[in-house]
Amino acid sequence: MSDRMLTMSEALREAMAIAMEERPEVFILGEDIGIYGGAFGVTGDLYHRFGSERVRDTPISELGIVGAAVGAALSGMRPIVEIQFSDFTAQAMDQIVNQAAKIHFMVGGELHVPLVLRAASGSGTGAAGQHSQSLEGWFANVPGLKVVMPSSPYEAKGLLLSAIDDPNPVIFLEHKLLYKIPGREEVPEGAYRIPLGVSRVLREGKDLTIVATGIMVSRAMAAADELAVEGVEVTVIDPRTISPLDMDPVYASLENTGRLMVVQEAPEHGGFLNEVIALVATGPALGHLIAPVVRLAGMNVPIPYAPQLEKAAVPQVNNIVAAARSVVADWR
Amino acid sequence: MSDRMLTMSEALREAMAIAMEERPEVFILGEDIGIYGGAFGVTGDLYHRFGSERVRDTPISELGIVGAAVGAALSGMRPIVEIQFSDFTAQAMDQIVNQAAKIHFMVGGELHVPLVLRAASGSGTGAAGQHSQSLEGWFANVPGLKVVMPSSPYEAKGLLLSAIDDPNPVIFLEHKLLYKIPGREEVPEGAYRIPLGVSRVLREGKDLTIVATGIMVSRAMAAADELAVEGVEVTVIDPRTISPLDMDPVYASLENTGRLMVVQEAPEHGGFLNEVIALVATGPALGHLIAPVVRLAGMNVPIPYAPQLEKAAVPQVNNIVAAARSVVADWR
Amino acid sequence: MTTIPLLTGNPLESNVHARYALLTMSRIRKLEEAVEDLFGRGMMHGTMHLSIGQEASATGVCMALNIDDQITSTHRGHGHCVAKGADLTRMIAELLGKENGYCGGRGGSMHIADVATGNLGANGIVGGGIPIAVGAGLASKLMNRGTVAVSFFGDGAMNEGAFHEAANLAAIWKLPVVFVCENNGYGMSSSTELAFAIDTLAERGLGYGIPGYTIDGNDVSAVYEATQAAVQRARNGEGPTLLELVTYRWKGHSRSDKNLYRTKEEIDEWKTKDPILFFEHLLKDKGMITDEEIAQVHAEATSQVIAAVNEAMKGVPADPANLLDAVFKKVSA
Amino acid sequence: MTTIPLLTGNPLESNVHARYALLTMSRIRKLEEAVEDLFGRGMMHGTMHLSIGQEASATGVCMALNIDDQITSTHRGHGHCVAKGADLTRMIAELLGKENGYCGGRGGSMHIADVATGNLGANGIVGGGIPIAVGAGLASKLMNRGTVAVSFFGDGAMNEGAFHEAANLAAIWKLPVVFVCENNGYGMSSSTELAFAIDTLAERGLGYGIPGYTIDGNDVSAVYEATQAAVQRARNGEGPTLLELVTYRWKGHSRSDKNLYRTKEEIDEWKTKDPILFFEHLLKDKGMITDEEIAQVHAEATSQVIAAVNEAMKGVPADPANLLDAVFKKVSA
Ligand SMILES: Cc1ncc(C[n+]2csc(CCOP(=O)(O)OP(=O)(O)O)c2C)c(N)n1
Ligand SMILES: Cc1ncc(C[n+]2csc(CCOP(=O)(O)OP(=O)(O)O)c2C)c(N)n1
Ligand SMILES: [Mg+2]
Ligand SMILES: [Mg+2]
Repeated sequence: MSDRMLTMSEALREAMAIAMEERPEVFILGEDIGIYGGAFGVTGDLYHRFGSERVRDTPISELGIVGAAVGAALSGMRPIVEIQFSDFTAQAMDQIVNQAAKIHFMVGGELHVPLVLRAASGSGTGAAGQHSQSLEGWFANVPGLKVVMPSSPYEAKGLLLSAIDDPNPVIFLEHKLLYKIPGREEVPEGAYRIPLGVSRVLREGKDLTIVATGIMVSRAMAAADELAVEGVEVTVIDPRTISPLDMDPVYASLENTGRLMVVQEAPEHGGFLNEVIALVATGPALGHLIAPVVRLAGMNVPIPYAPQLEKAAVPQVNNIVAAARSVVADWR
Repeated sequence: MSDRMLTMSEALREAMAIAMEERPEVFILGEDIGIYGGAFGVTGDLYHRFGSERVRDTPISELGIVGAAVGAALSGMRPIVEIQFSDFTAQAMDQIVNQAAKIHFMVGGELHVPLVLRAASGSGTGAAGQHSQSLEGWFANVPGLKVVMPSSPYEAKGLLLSAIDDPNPVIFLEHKLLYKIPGREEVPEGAYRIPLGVSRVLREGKDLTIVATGIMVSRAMAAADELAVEGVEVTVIDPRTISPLDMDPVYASLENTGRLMVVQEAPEHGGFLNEVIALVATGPALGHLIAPVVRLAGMNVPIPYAPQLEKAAVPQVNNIVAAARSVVADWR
Repeated sequence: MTTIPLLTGNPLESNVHARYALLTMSRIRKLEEAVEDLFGRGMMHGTMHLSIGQEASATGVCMALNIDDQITSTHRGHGHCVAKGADLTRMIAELLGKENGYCGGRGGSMHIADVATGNLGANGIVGGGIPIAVGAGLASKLMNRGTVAVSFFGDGAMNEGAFHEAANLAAIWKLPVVFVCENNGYGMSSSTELAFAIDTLAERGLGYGIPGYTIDGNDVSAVYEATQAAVQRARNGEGPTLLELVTYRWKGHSRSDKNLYRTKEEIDEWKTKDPILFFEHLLKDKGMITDEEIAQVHAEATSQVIAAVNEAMKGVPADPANLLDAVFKKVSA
Repeated sequence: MTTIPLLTGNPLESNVHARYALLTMSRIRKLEEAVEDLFGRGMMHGTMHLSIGQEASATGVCMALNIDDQITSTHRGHGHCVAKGADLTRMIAELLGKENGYCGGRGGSMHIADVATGNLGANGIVGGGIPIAVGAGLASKLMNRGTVAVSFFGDGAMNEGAFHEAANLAAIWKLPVVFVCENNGYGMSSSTELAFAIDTLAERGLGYGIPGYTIDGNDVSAVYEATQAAVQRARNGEGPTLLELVTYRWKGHSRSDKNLYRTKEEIDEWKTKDPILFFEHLLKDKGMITDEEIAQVHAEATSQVIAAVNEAMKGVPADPANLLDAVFKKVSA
């Protein structure tokens, strides 16, 4: 079955193909998604399979594209927009935030916007400050948007199918380092759906609860492997969707571990995973803490170009290991 | 001296006039800031005093305006951009986030961007979902931006003068309900500067530490007055700038009170004041907490139109009083 | 009755059409006057953008559309909404923040939409509706629906990037879209002379390969004719058209406007070009209507608006209790 | 020496000018080849956008500018940077992530700026530099500097809202700005035929009241002439001009391009229109240069690039230690 160890690109492509076969109202639009196959190769051969109307190449006009998707969604379609780099959502923020997110509410339910916006997110490819951001925090603070951060090919396929089904706008942030790497789990061939708003516990351990998002999930898992050798047992939780956010497994785990670490790539100052900390600190889970919370996040810098700088700017496996080791050692 | 009990509009106008007199490179640009005097009347008569070149009316082109300001700033000017409603920063996000915030860093220091972007923020005027947002969280999570949230006319003038002096891009978010109300403090006539990155302790009390931003500072102060009558003594801290964020007075206060409340208008989920909670929960201040943190924030909804809905959507004085009363009563 | 069914055709096609066009313009005018009054009496929250003086453009455009043709509208959208066939009671109820308002009190004046009449909504964002109309046109094309999407926007909106990107997409994909620019001379205080370096805004179509026409926006029949041709072109798969409808707003931009950027003389001169009076004169010249009938039409409009206000007043104020539930559409639906 | 001082004037004005233009184009070509080589050898991180085939546009434009005239550039910006007078060593050092690179290793290929030569920077955002150039032009006007700001951008960038808003601002304020669209036929995989519904991109100026001209972008002298006229117009306070320079990129869009959207024949045909060879032939026809001199020029370019690479290699790798300090300019400064 190792032929089902797909990359995230392959898994996403399968999800889109299934959705397009299931529903005539699903179509994809974006820059270079046609013959080119997508800036990261995600749409691949879909253009040849579904034609240029449903896999629709656009000019370089992010605001126009997202706006057109909003209008199509209001008119009964289910568009999937691909934005090449999540950084370019900046171009389309009005349509995302002032239109898509709010229309259903503002018009009193008369309309809704079943739209998926997929974008490549995160650093690690040497593309520097304007092509490497982790912007999930912007969208998470906008009521009316759902925000998904798949951490593996398996998750990506199941979550994308749910996102396409959802009658609301969904921001789907794909870490670009995951596109080309086969996952550690088989990806089932047909359709399966992972509900939005359900966290996944990837690993259970009694010493520390790690909540990580996107690419940091695999780094946390790698760190957990290393830590296990030293006898430090770690729980790793992947929220999968940050809006809505499912905290129940975190609370449950903290009852056992008493120690919490959050790990995100986005800049630390004002970053989204503060929400996890806040929910713990404002509720009964606070009483279970036996140590200060550990926060690992991107440095408060634009992502730099040179590889040694770029690596230093965001948490790596060794940073997670070191921080975990010391919080467990220092707080008994 | 009561003629110096200015409104925030007046205080901001004075700051801009002083800066324009001090430096020829300061100029203002924005929609309807000329003869009209600004959507909220902030620029007022500056057009008549400084002329149409330095108080420059623009077409409705937020992205173009902010971009032009970036280019002018790179060329030795100190532009002040007025965006009528902070919601329309969505139109200009690329220039704010991908350009202004990052240029100094990305070009290795060759250039810098001394730019102030002023925008009317927040709800309370019945303007509904697209004219009432509190978007500080977006900017706070972008390294390279400073973010100011004045809570009174006095603060506004001194902070704006510092923002104009600053060689970096500053996002200056003015709550629209403050524009027309005279402050509780005299505004000195000449130039004075309040440094960016220094919190202000407005009131000291032993029972509870409240950190509030923008319009919530005055609500917290009003709540503190009410609570004082009941014998509940509250410290109120206004960070004034959320990037950079000065936490020292918060930590100091928590040593006495052991109880923390944060109050913001922005939607709760992923909102900026989570940063304050996170900094407390990740450090030694956690040890001083004797109660779960209380978080009061906007509901996770777009700001609604009808007055009764709009009020319900964001914290009011009575909500602060009630929450303070119970955290003090319940955790002794 | 505070709704009337949409009638299509040239306002001069028959006496029935003429009466319909006049009634529609009158209903818009009376509604706007009622809104101003409610606002003045402190019964309405927020702000308001009145379209008094611009009734012919909304009416003429919508008479060229079928009920399932779609529109996107603007902050100055009451007229478009009425002309497309909305219920005046639900409109006013919305302004009063009532449960039975179009938006259940959640949107107010700038966010009224009406699925039944193809109205995809007003918009508080200048230019915000333009790409949305293009998307509606794209949906029509993808699904072979034969419907057209019309985007109303102001002169000011034309300088937003949203216009640009939307116009180009519609042009290259030959979408069934009509771009209707209501050029009332000002974007808030900013005159078209200062905001553009071209003679007519219709010229802006040139840069996209979109034919553009400048029309007297106060002549409801001329507006209809131009729109009808554009709609036909769109339905034929020949792509979008840009219509510049030259008109004027009599009132300030919004409640806080002191009209410092324009003269009283200019306003007065435009009042002599009242689209309603102009149409009445035209009809009388053609012997299509009598003074008595005209008075009747206005009386009917007035009574509809009064009925709508009275009915709306009885509505239940919107309830904060269910706000959180209203943010997302339920997944099951 | 890996810099040469900027020379202005028509490439055909004198033998010195001719030699300078040829040398500049050759330096660009050799630099790009070196970049491709470094990339291929795994010594360079990230991606690269090569301007091979487009050397005449960068060179011809910059020969119409003074050192204090400003430019904004693009992701495909090495040529502009070289033509405006940048130091090849610091450019390559940047690509190698060295402290002595233009950006101290923080920006890489897409963010090189050079204050000394008026280069406000490459840009990773398509269209991002266009409004910035308008702001530079505004600063020039406000301060009466007499300088001009040139914005380089691609055909693809013209469909971004940023172009639209910037163009209109420059037009209404009559700013000293020149919009230089390097139309190489494609925005990544998207051909101008598919992305535009107009015949020439210069027509897009019409909608703003900006004169537009379509020029052979592979003819360095024609590029100079057109730019010179536009610069003159700008300096005279007559406002902006749009120049469409028709050219072609020989290489893929970036490292990951498989060229599926265009044919080998098309690429080969454009290679016969090599701007460097074209210029050499022209000069030889005019008797302004000999084969030997041509070989000399290329040898000089090659040796400069080799020297730059060697020098850059010796640089110290950028140090993560001070990253946090580099985000804000110090307030005291
Ligand atoms: C993106 C954006 N910028 C600014 C505003 C503030 N604003 C509201 S209406 C308006 C003027 C619009 O002018 P125009 O498009 O000509 O329409 P009109 O009001 O004349 O009908 C402005 C500037 C806004 N709502 N949205
Ligand atoms: C806002 C934005 N959208 C998309 C991209 C991805 N992208 C980079 S270059 C490019 C093509 C640009 O085409 P053009 O402007 O013609 O310049 P060329 O590459 O042909 O020189 C694209 C789509 C980007 N960098 N920025
Ligand atoms: Mg107007
Ligand atoms: Mg191109």
